Amino acid sequence: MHKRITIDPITRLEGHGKINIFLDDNGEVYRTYLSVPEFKAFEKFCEGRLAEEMPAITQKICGVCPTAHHTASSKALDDLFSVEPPGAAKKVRELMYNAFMFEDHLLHFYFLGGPDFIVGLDAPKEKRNVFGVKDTVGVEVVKKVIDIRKKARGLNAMISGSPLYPVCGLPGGVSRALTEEDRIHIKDLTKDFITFAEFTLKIFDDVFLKNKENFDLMVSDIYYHRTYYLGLVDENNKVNFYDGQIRVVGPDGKEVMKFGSKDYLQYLQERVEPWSYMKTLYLKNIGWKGFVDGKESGIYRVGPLARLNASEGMATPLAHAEHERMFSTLGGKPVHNTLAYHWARLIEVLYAAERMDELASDPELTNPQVRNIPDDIRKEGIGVCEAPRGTLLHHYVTDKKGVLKKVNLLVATQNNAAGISMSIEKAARAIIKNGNVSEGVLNMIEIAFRAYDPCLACATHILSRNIACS
Amino acid sequence: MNSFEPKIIAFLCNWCSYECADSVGRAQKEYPSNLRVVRVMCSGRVDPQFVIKAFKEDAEGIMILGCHAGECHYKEGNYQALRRYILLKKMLAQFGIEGGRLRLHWVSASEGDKFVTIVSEMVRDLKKLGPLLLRDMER
Amino acid sequence: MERPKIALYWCSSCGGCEESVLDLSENILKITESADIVFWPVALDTKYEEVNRMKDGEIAACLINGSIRMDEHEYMAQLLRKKSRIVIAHGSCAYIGGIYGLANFYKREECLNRAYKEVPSVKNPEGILPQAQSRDGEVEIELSGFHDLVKPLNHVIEVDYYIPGCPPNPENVFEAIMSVLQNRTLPKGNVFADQKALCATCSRRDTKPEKAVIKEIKRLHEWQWDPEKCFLAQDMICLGPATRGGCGERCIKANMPCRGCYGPTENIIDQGGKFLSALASIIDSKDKREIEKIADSILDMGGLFYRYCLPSSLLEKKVKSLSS
Amino acid sequence: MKDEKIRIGVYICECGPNIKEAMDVNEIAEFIRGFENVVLTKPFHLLCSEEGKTLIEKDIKEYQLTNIVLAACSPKEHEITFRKVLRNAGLNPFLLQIANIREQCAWVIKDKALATQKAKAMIAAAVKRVAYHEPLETKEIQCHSDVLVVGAGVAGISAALTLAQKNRKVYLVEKLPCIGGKVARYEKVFPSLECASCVLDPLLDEVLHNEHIELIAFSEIEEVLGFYGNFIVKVRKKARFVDSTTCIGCGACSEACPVKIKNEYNEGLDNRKAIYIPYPGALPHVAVIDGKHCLHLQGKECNACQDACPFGSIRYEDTDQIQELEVGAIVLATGFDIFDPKKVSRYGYGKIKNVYTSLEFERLLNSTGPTEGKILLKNGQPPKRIGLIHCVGSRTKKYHEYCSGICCMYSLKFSHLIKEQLPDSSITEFYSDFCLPGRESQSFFKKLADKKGVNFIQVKNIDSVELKKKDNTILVKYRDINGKIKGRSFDLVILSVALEAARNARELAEIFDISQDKDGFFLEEHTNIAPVSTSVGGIFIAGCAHGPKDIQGAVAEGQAAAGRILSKLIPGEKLSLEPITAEVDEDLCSGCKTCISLCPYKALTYDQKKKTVSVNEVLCRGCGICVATCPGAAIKARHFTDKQIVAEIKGLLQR
Repeated sequence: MHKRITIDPITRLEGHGKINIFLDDNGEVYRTYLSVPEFKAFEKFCEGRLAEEMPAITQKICGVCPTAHHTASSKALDDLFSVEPPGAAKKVRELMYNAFMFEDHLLHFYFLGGPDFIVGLDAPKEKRNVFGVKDTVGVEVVKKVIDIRKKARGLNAMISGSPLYPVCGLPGGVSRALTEEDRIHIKDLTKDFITFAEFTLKIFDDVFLKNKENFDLMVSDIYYHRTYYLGLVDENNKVNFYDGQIRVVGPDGKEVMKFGSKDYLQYLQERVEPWSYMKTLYLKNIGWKGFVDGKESGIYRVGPLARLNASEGMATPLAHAEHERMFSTLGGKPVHNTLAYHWARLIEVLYAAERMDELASDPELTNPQVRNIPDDIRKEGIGVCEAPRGTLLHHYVTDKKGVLKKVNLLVATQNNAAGISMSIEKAARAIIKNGNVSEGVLNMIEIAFRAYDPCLACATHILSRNIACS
Repeated sequence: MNSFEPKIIAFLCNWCSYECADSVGRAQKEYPSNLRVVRVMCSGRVDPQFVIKAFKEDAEGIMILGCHAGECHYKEGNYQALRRYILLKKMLAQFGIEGGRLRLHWVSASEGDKFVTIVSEMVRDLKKLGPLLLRDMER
Repeated sequence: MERPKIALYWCSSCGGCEESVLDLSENILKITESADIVFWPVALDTKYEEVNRMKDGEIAACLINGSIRMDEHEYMAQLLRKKSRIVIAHGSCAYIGGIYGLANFYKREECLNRAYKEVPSVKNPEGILPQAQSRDGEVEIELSGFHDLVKPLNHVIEVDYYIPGCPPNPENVFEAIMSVLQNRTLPKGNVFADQKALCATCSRRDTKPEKAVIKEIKRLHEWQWDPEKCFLAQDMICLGPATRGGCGERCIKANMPCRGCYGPTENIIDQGGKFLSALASIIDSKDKREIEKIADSILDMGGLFYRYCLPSSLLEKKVKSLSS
Repeated sequence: MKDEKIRIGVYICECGPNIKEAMDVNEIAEFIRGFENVVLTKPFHLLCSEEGKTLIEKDIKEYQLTNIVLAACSPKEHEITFRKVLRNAGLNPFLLQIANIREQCAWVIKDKALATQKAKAMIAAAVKRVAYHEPLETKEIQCHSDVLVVGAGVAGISAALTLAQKNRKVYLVEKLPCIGGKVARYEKVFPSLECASCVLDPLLDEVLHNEHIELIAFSEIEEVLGFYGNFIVKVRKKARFVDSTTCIGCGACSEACPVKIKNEYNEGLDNRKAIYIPYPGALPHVAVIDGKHCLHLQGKECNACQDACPFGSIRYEDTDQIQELEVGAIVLATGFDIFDPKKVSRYGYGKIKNVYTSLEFERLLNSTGPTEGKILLKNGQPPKRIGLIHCVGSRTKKYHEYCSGICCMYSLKFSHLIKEQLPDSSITEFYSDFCLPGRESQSFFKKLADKKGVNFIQVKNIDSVELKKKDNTILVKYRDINGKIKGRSFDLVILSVALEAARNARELAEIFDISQDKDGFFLEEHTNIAPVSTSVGGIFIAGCAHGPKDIQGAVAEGQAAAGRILSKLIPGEKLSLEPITAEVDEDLCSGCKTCISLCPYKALTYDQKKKTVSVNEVLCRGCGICVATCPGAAIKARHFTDKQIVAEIKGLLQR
């Protein structure tokens, strides 16, 4: 008979989750299970809906990364109605998108994953949260965080209606053009954003690099997996959130494949297990070898660290410099240390701020022509973008009137599910020794998945998986 | 299935169809007892919410009877009934409610025989359709 | 005296309602000055068994968002009802069922099959579906059960107040929380939003003529509309007239029509049915065939008119009839 | 809805054997006894008997009943009766609900068990519904005894004068600047051949000076709202550009006016000026400016009339005015127009010189006309040979199938008058049939037939008559009674054209919401027994607007309409308003305006200040269309509220 320890619910992440840990008689980890009790059936209930309504419907998959779904959906509609948005529309979309990335990544650092390190791993659980952060770094910092977040949300509201759920996405563009005074206002904001991004990286410095305990943890083998990495890159193989080719590098950092979203079915595959609501994504032509890492296993990871690993740097100067610093500090590409996700995330925050600043300086941004009206329905459309937590793909099939017949969604966290599961498993084995499962110990297991900033509301399917004993 | 007796809610306008039902009564013409009448001043008063509510309350069929075109006591209330009926019927199909369960007819006060036929036909058709299982998937 | 305790929980939810709390910005600090947040999975490390250990009625107010679809949701809703003096349905999913409620147009099995067997990216030769109970080697793994229907919160527990919106307007959230902290007595079922429909505050209302009639319905992708003019006056579906105000006209400001996330106004029995009635009434034709033609131009009425409220609507779901 | 305050009494009428034998009344009573809020349930053999009514009244007091349900015959039979019973017992009459278990159950279901079952459901519904009933007050408003008469021709004038005799305030609205209609432009009238103005002028004069008659000339009706006893009418008073209080009609202005336009008052036979008096002796005798043609008003440099006017009566700045009238009844006497013979090329009208319509010839005969009453050809010579063609536009499938009725008489009148003026002339009347009903018509005909030089030619078919220009004369070709084609030449030909519905009849019918017959004449309520009333209560019709007729007929109808009004519309009488009306909840109305255009009675208006819609309870008739429409459920239909109807549905369907 096995002793069961449960962490229910797992906390400081987006969505529901529960970890079951079974110990054998010696108090060693026998098996661990992460389960997500969620299933919302979007793939089904979107059938019968009107295509043009999809950006506003599918974004409700996730209230934390709605803009990602809204954007992937809008792009799928561009494809479905075979209409190219005007330049200004693309820029408005990208601006909105980076504002969202900026704000969402910061949320994770200050509210969700960061507190473990900012407040300290040994801090009492009551303190391991944003309110603890307030007491550690001071209320002024938190007020600043709140203020910056408010500004970023305000920017989104200005562009897309709601600070949370954008509604401006349409096939062939956006519903509202930006005015010159909007642009000037945005330009003011982006200055603050860049400053705050750099400020946050300083906090990261103090918390991770200057703090030996945390740094050792980051580079320790407990949170380490040699996997493939996948992410969108622009024509120069630089990280891009809004558009580009999907690039995959191997555990050795070399490019192994590069493809357009339309071909996703040739490269990516999902599997279902009897005990699992979860569909596990893996690289189709490498194949499924179980929950193991290494070159032979099709398991890949996505999200901030993966994007940096899968690219050749950032498209903006400050972010690129920080990118260089990270890889030199952690021993070159690719970096396999899961906790480095925190660092990569903040580099993306800086990139997002810089990119917003570029766009805000672009005269085309305020061109009133923000829509092209489609005259055709191709009956199939695919859209992709980089959600904060990884690559996101929407695939629609409609009838000739544009009524949805079939919907398929590959959601960021699904890509990482295998990785997350391995991380929990590995951490559990390393940390739980002869039955010692103090609260602190269990949290050490939770930080394994928090690094990924998983969005289990997005991965709208239960995942409950078994790791075979090795 | 023949033991099944469908319940029909009929919305009758005060001026033509309700009058007609009364005259059928005075003439003592027999018609199926499945009909349950709601009197409204005008078929234009019939709110689609009432129809949906009636289905919710286990009516198997619903009938809206109004004055003939051009004879509405309130000029054009019967056209409102027609417009709502057409949209509602189409939407109810999406909810799995067959078209045959919602009907609209123009009946003048003098068309007693037509009234009897309409009712009898609907009862006959509803027996074929059977009950609406609104509570089939509660859990 | 002891500081009041506040709890926040999510059922079948997207996290947007959590964000609506974070969007209180500095007001969050105002709340935590006078109250303790004791349970909030997204931000705090409190676990279920700790909630279980709380005394009945120990929590002053619990905001529950999300609709009810899994066993776990129902269980937690009931648990929190026991532990809380006031329960507030937070957001459209808890209030009227929300967008996931559109799944009520399909059967449970159809939903599972689509996701696990039919999508083109999945490889599932044995046609495996997730099980509530499954055995793996020597251990039993339980999975929270997946219900037949999506339900609003008040179908499974008694609810005191409601905050509409997808997402709710932070002002409404703040007002709700403060009203509890200040022990304001409100009528049961109080809704924290406007009483009138959206049109009352819509910047485009005055552009709507007294006689707006519709010959056809235009869809979003088909044309570029006047960004100042009432959508209904431009032959477009806008649920504003049948939808409670209070959202801050977010969609309208972004030049998009209302989709009804704030739910119906007080006296409406069925939001979709009521809107259909209004829309039908302004169709500009007396000819059966022409009206039918216009009706045919309105695709997916169910999905448009019940976008957020299907589970709390009269019919709640697709009806099964013997003939179907 | 359980509510201690609600105490319902349920009475099941056995209606003698009618209901009793069709169902198990006691079983039903048992079933109902168990219901929420029901304090007593009584079967009774005949509720509408005095005994039954007293019983209910007694119970209401004794058991403090608050709501009553009757299971009995159709509410259309006795609802009023029993509402009275409630009132007598001190209950609001609307706290009653009747389950129609006789017409809709006992009499149409033979199977006793089924009838019993249905009756249960019907009564259950009534019980559930009545719990939601609200007391309604029947408001009363003063009815207006003033009357609007539209059209100041003989018919309208007769109506106005008759009403004025009883001191009724009459608003007499006339489209033209002058009154008297067509008759005022005739020389003499048949059969007496009296001079028309001698007959008419005293009447016109009285109209102008009667203190009870307010003449609103040169004006048209824009909108009519409301119903019998309470019409609200918008009148557009067209700008006259002349101050009618100071103008004495001296004509100095017309003298000075440089503009010449065809004179429609002489059927275009001569010209008038842009400022003019329609014809000498037109009443009121006041000038009017024709804005379309006046140079000044068209922005040109001309003040001729203003300079010429000795009384400074010219008002270029004048504009149309809207006057709102509140009246209790309306008489429509809007007259007719004549058939346009240009539609029939055979008659060559408009092409051949000296071919006239009857109305043109009336002007030729008239001392105030273009020739001051002399019958002259265009060349100034008197005609020797004159032809009259009957039935032009009448009695033919192609145009009007009806007989205009008066053409024969006025044709004969013409012949009489021609003979008086030109004794040596020869006159020929081409007819297919004569229509000469009435006491004096035959002798009128005989007198003429005896005169020499007057011929009557019966043609086979009036459509066979054809006019051709032959040198300086007009050749009339026709088929005689034997079908032979023949011809005769004339110097002057008169076309006895049909009377037809006025050109603006359709427009008026829409404004007043009354029906027209297939030819466009206003339709009476009943041909034989209600000839001057219409389908709309309070709106009456008189004169040729209602069909072709002679002066005598028109006057009779005008006086008849007045009589109908005087007998029903008594000053000081109250009108009770429909209590079952719509009610807007201003706290819920979002001002989306969806309802406004849907009201059949224009009872809904948008309040720009409050930004909400409000109901005019005088106009609302409680159809409930707006209630079902209101997307915000902000409108309530009194006595047919959503709550009441939903409760009824629940009751009807409960197992």
